[in-house]
Amino acid sequence: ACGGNDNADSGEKGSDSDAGKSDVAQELRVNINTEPPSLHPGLAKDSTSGTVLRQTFDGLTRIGKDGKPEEAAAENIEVSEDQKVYTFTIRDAEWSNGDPVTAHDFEAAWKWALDPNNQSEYAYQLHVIQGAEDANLNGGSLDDVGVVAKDDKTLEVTLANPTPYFLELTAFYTYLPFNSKIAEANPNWAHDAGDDYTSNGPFVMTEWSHSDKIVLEKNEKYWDADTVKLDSIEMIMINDPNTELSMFDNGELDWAGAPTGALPTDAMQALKDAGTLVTQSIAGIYNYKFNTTVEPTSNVNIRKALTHALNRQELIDNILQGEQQPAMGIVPPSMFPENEEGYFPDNDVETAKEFLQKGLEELGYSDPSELPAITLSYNTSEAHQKIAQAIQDMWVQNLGIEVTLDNQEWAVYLDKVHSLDYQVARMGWLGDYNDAINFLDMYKDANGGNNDTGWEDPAYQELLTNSATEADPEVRQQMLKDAEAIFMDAMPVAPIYFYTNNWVQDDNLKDVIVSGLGDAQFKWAYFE
Amino acid sequence: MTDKLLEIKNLKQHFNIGKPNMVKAVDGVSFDIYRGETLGLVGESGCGKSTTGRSIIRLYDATDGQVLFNGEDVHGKKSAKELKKFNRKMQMIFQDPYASLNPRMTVSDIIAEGIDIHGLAKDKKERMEKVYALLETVGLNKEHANRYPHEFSGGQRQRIGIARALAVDPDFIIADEPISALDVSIQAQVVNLMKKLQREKGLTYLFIAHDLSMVKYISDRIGVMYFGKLVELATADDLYNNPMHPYTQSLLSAIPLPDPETERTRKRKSYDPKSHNYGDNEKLEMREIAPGHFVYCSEKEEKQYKAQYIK
Amino acid sequence: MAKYIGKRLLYMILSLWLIVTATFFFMRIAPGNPFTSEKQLPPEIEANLNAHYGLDKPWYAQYGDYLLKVAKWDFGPSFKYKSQSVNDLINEGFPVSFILGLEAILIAVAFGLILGIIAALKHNRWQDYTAMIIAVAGISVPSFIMATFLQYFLAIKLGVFPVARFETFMHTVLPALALASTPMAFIARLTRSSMLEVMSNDYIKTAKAKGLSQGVITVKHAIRNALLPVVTYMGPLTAGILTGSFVIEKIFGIPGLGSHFVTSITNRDYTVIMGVTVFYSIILLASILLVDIAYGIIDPRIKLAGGKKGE
Amino acid sequence: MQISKDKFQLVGTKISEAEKISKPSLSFWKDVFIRFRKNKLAMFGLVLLGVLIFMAIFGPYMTEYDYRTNDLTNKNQSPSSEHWFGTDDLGRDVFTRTWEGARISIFIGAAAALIDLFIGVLWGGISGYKGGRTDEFMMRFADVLYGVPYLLLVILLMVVLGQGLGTMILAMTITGWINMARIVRGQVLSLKNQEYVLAAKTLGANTSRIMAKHLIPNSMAPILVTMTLTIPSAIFTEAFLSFIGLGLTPPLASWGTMANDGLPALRYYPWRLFFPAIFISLTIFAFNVVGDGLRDALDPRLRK
Amino acid sequence: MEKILEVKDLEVSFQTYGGSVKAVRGVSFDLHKGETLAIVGESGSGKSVTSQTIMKLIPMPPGQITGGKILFNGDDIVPKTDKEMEKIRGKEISMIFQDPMTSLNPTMKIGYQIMEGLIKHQNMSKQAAKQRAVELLSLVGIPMPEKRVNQYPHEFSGGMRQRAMIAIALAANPKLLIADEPTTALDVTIQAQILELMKDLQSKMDTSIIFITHDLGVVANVADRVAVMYAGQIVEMGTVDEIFYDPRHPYTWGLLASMPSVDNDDNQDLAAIPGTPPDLTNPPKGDAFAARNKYALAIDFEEEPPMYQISETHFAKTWLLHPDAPQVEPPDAVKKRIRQLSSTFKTPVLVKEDK
Ligand SMILES: Nc1ncnc2c1ncn2[C@@H]1O[C@H](COP(=O)(O)OP(=O)(O)OP(=O)(O)O)[C@@H](O)[C@H]1O
Ligand SMILES: Nc1ncnc2c1ncn2[C@@H]1O[C@H](COP(=O)(O)OP(=O)(O)OP(=O)(O)O)[C@@H](O)[C@H]1O
Ligand SMILES: [Mg+2]
Ligand SMILES: [Mg+2]
Repeated sequence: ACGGNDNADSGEKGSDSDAGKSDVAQELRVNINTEPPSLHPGLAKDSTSGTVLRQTFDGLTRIGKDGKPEEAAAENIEVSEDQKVYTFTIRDAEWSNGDPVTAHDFEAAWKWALDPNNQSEYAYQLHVIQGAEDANLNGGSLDDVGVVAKDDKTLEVTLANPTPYFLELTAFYTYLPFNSKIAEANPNWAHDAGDDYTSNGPFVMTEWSHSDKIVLEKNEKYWDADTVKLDSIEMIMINDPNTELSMFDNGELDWAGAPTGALPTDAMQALKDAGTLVTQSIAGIYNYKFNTTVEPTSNVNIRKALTHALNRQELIDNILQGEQQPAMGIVPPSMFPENEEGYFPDNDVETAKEFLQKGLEELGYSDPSELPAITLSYNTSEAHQKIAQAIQDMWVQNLGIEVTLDNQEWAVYLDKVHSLDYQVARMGWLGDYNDAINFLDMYKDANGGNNDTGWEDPAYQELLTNSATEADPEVRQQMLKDAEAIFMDAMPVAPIYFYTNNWVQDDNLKDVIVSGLGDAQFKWAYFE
Repeated sequence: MTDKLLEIKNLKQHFNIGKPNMVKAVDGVSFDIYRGETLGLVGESGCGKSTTGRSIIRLYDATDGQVLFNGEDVHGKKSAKELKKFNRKMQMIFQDPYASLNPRMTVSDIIAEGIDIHGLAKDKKERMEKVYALLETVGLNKEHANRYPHEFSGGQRQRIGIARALAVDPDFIIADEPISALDVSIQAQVVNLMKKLQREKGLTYLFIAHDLSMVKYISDRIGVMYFGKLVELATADDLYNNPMHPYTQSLLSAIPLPDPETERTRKRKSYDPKSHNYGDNEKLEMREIAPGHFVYCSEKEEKQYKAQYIK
Repeated sequence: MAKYIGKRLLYMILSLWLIVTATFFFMRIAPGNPFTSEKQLPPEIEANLNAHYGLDKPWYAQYGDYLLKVAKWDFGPSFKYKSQSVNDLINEGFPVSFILGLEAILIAVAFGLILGIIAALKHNRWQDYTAMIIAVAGISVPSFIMATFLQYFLAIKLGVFPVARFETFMHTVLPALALASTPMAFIARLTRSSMLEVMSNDYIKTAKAKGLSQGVITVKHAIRNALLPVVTYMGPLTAGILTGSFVIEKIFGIPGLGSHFVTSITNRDYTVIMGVTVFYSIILLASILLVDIAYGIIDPRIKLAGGKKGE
Repeated sequence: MQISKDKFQLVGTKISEAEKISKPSLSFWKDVFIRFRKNKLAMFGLVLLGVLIFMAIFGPYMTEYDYRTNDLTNKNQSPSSEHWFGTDDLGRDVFTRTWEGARISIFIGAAAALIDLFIGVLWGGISGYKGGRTDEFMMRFADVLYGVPYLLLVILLMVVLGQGLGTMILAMTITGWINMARIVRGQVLSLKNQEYVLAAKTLGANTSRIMAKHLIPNSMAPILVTMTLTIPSAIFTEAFLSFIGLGLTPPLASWGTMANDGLPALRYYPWRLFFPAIFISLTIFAFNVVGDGLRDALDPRLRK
Repeated sequence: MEKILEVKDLEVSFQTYGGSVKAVRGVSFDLHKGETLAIVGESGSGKSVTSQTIMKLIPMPPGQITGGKILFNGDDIVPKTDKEMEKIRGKEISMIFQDPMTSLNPTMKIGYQIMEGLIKHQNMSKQAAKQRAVELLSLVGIPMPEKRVNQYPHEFSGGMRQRAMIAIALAANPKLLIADEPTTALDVTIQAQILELMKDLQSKMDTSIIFITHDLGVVANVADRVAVMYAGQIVEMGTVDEIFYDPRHPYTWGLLASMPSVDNDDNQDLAAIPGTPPDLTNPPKGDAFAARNKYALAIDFEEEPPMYQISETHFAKTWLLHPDAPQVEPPDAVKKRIRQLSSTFKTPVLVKEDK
């Protein structure tokens, strides 16, 4: 906001809200790409909605500056011996309309999400709670769900299994509370900004003009209001990276790029040269899934050949240009630090050729040229297309095989991939919480929802099943590590790279916290 | 001359039906045309002559009435083949020469259109020969074949239209003021030609024109129209010698003569439809006041006309 | 006229029904559903959702329900945007697109006509060539490239206009220009060619003979007769532009209706797809009807009833 | 002035004399061709088109590069003696790709224009000429097709028919002809009551003849304009279809897809947009001046 | 008498791909105030082109005035621009076009087409102009003019359109009225009415009229003087009596002879002039009419005849008037007309060309 161009009107606003502070306008303008599909914590299921909710609501915990969950709406948290019962003491705090925030609000919000009548697509995030899955999916009673407000200030949560990442989950938007009084009176309370849209976070939403912008203002009733320095946040919805960057350059935005928006790839080089690009790893992976039920990708050696023949670093340096990390494992290094190195060297063409030879022999071909063309599928997007072209070229050049590209519209693509109607398909995965299970769980069952490869392995399944009940974090970590090793040996997916967030920001903007999962928080942000 | 080629029975053609600006362009006209004759049609401009012609050739769907051509109803449903046959038999020369010529076709293509449609020429050469012959017939020369309509003078355009109609060897031609745009010497050429064709091929004409001396010259019988109605019908000579209806009389009195002296001194008769003083329930219809001489009148007038009629 | 419009309205409803039906079934045949996502939902939740939105009912029941609701102008809730109904989406997006579209249409028509007219009047002179080059640029540079260009040069380089968003009039200039460029060029080309045609007609000569100036002749006599193709083109164009353009809205961050046409389909947001389709189709059909009515006004020779000769 | 007396003999008419002068008969098209040839700008357009087509055929072989091999370390090079038009974001030679793309784009443009022309003229012509219920039916059909969301149609086509040139052309023309049909219909409506059409009718001309000889030639001006406008829209529709996976599969290039890819790079690597865009414009320009020339040549009333 | 118009050696040609059509080849005549000059002649002989050139309305290109002068009130209008012509057209000179259908704007109401000139040149208000338009329509004999002003040309019959054209031209109260076959589509009664109307205007406003027609009866009625054109040239010119009672040019003879009269014998062919008019891209050497001329002399095929003067007002362009030429008998139909006119010179005089 200090770009100089727009001090005229922001100056006066700054002064009437808090005359004592420095005269820098504390008004943040960011782009959130699109209209958030829902700003109801129980209905939200996407990062845009999450970005808004994270600023307006306070969960039991909040991911702090150091990336660890810290107490937020809860002022005290006690965990039972078996790590299955959590008792939260709710802080004295108020909703933006003055109602007190109580443990009942949490209980109500969680149970609302679990109630099958309420179409919460993300309710499964709550399934770690005892009885939750049952109530949500199998007709169990909501009364049996392990969430009880003992009194206004005490919330007792019983989990199905020890869940080492549970406190992180309580910072996730599905775990946010809502003002149960209002929600009861008006089921559509979250449809618009207004009196009924009460929140308990650092900011309150004062304007929501659909598909255009959202305006948040500092919540004076927030328990930690002293920490909050921004007076307002204007979140506009521009779904074009070039426009976003242009507006930033023009001083019309204070932030361009991830996590709320995106940067155009063609600008990366220039931004890097200018030294303004900020890069931060996040827990997410871009990989190519193999369909293990059809030839030739059913052959593990072919899969390995394809995986080894990639020059990830070159791809990153020249195409992605966002300082991504080459992925030679499936779990991000933030969870498995060993994965900085991974299971095999990048760009190992020699080994790849050996694998290919072995694979070809097993399939009964004598020469790579005899191998039927491999179809590489991706969904409509410039970035995916570029990567696919580069990888196509690598496979062609390094292995001498034919590769054809197949581009599909998103929904059609998902349909194809989910029904194993492909050979090689790109797919990304972003962690919802900071735990390796996030990246391993989906490959447990061949017909599990997000497996898409047709691969399963009893040893792998057993490790994952046991890890769920393992209370010792060290042991559990090892189990997951072992599972990953099994996975990497079978290689039903070719990991390509771990995501990073790239952005540029106003020089004077400080303390915007972007977590390891790529979530932005403006609670602490301010302009110098 | 008893062979009826065309019978028109109570033909009506109204425009803009149901609207305030409805026009009864033709309002119940009946007459016959015999094979091989020329029926002249004269009348005040705007009285419905062209419309009559166009209804006869099916360019308009008649509002009411019948047109029988060779005993067949022209307006009845027809197959494409029948229609094509019919179109070869009956042709029209349009009043407005320029508008009726496609600006994007050369004269040879315009004239040859009928030849092409009906396959009247074996090959290109024969087709062009026919075109040249037709051009000559109407007093144009070969050189004109490759030009476009806009490059011609008004009279030349009219001749192109005539050549086009003649190209298909029709039995019956509706000639809507075919010569009014021509200079007299060409008029003479065209009229001579029409007569010659009539003699040689037994053509029948409905000849719409204003030039009464020419109409008289070419026609066997003449019909006089006034305001959508036929008011008098008689043989050419009879009509000139015994014009009965006051409108006919006024027409005849107005024929300009190519003689400056008589023109300076002549007296014209004017016609006022109110002069009839028809009563409310007088029945007006075509009545035969002498053999073959019909006048549109009331009973009272009929007697009067009969009395006036000079043998 | 009233009868004609009444008849057309009936046809409109019929067309609308066909569009709704086709879209409804096409949409359902297309792979994917509103709940398809990268992170697949547990099947139980999906079943729950389907039940909630009535997607578990047999297709004919869904179809019937939908038709009933459309008849009541209730398009239902959006699957994706939980806080808005489809009616809300349209009510909020359309005014924005409409303003922008109107501006674009005005620009396109005004400049297109002027360019076309100048080009025709100065046929084969430098003005003609200049207009041609502008038009070719407009045609060969599609709106999204034009938008990026305008944004880059006028907003970023020169800073004359804001980069994006929809707030003040200044914000609307660039998107409106980008939207207008192709139609403008198209209109210019159409106008030029039909003006050339018209200017070679005789009645232009008549107008000149009255001593009217070139300007008056152009405006009063020529344009109207040259307008037919432009008006034809305006029909679908109006519908397209007024309901917004996906790319332009994306590039300029405009909260219009246009983006819903594309995103609803990629989201398989059934109700939105249907809602915007119905809305768009109504505007489309209405503007086509207007075009047909305009035909009759522009050229009185065109009969609205579209058929019957001579009526 | 002295003239010998015997010149004043009476000799009378010599009709045959007048006839010698006729010139060889030219067909309409020959006539059009002659008129066209005299139009310098149109001839220039034709030559330009020829050059473009020549380059489309031979251009890709003029360099040592091919259109598909990546050279990531040489990405986004500006034009130089190495790479005449620079390189793209995968290090491919833009010159080679431009002419490779020309093949597709010119083909697609011409094919779509011709198909639209054919269907549109037929549909619009019949609809306008027949009028009444036929017109109503045909035009409402077009409306319905136009009303159904295009993207949805395309997705379905892709799902049902799969990717391929045929599908792409189908997708491109499935609604493309409607504009042409509307324009033609409008013209026909205003022309069909012209006297010369009536005259042809009385000669027994059937619908197809009236259409072919009278209505269409006299609607040529807007038809040609619409047709020259179909070409750019086809070129960009192809790019859109390719983008959503129905058209070309990368690394194949077309001008449209190259422009699409180059657009976001406008601020950084403008040549990636500039070259395909300029050739699209040149092609459109060529088609337009040829179209104009043809239009003028087809209108006998306009003379230089 | 004051000369309002002098046309001197006018030459007009059209560039076509088939060559240049020399439509007018050296036409000279003049016109006095209040006088009516009738132009008759072969169709295609350049009557319309000549008259349109006077208003500079021939399409340029392809048309081109290749030579000559047109003095209107002593002012040459050949070099005038379109802008300057606007002040003359529709005000000083107005014109009735030959082809009424295409000369009326099909998409404009008849009434408005009449009003336009009134509003422009006579500064009338819309209402006044409309009223005047109704008046004019009824003057030219169109019934129910109040209704007709609101109709479009295609709703008029041919004759009614022509009358609308006349109304447009008369609206201007011009000093010079060019009427190009104004009554061809009219029945004789209406024609008579129109001719009266024009004479009326003439006597009131002292208007001069150029009247192009094929109808010699009409010529006899309206003309003071007559010019006969053939193949782009005036071949004979004289007072109406001179042309009708003492024609000298064989083409004029042909014209007069080919008319039917009411008491003609219907079974005899009309005396047409045989052959076709010459091709003006390539006008024949000598006399253009020679090839069709029964009375052609050998020299006619070699040398263009000069203009001879027969009386103060009577000119003819034929070798037959040369002293060496043989005496020929005009056709019977013409012989019947011939009278001795008092003003005739004893022998024709060769007109010196002033070059
Ligand atoms: N635009 C043009 N292009 C070429 N030739 C033309 C053009 N306009 C007229 N002509 C030619 O000029 C000659 C004179 O034509 P004009 O219209 O003056 O004849 P006219 O005497 O008025 O005949 P009519 O009595 O038939 O109207 C004709 O031979 C005609 O073909
Ligand atoms: N398409 C039409 N719509 C409305 N009225 C029409 C139409 N065509 C002709 N009329 C009217 O019908 C009447 C008769 O017209 P028609 O053309 O038959 O006259 P006409 O006898 O041929 O006259 P003319 O000798 O002047 O050509 C006129 O009053 C005319 O205004
Ligand atoms: Mg008529
Ligand atoms: Mg003329």
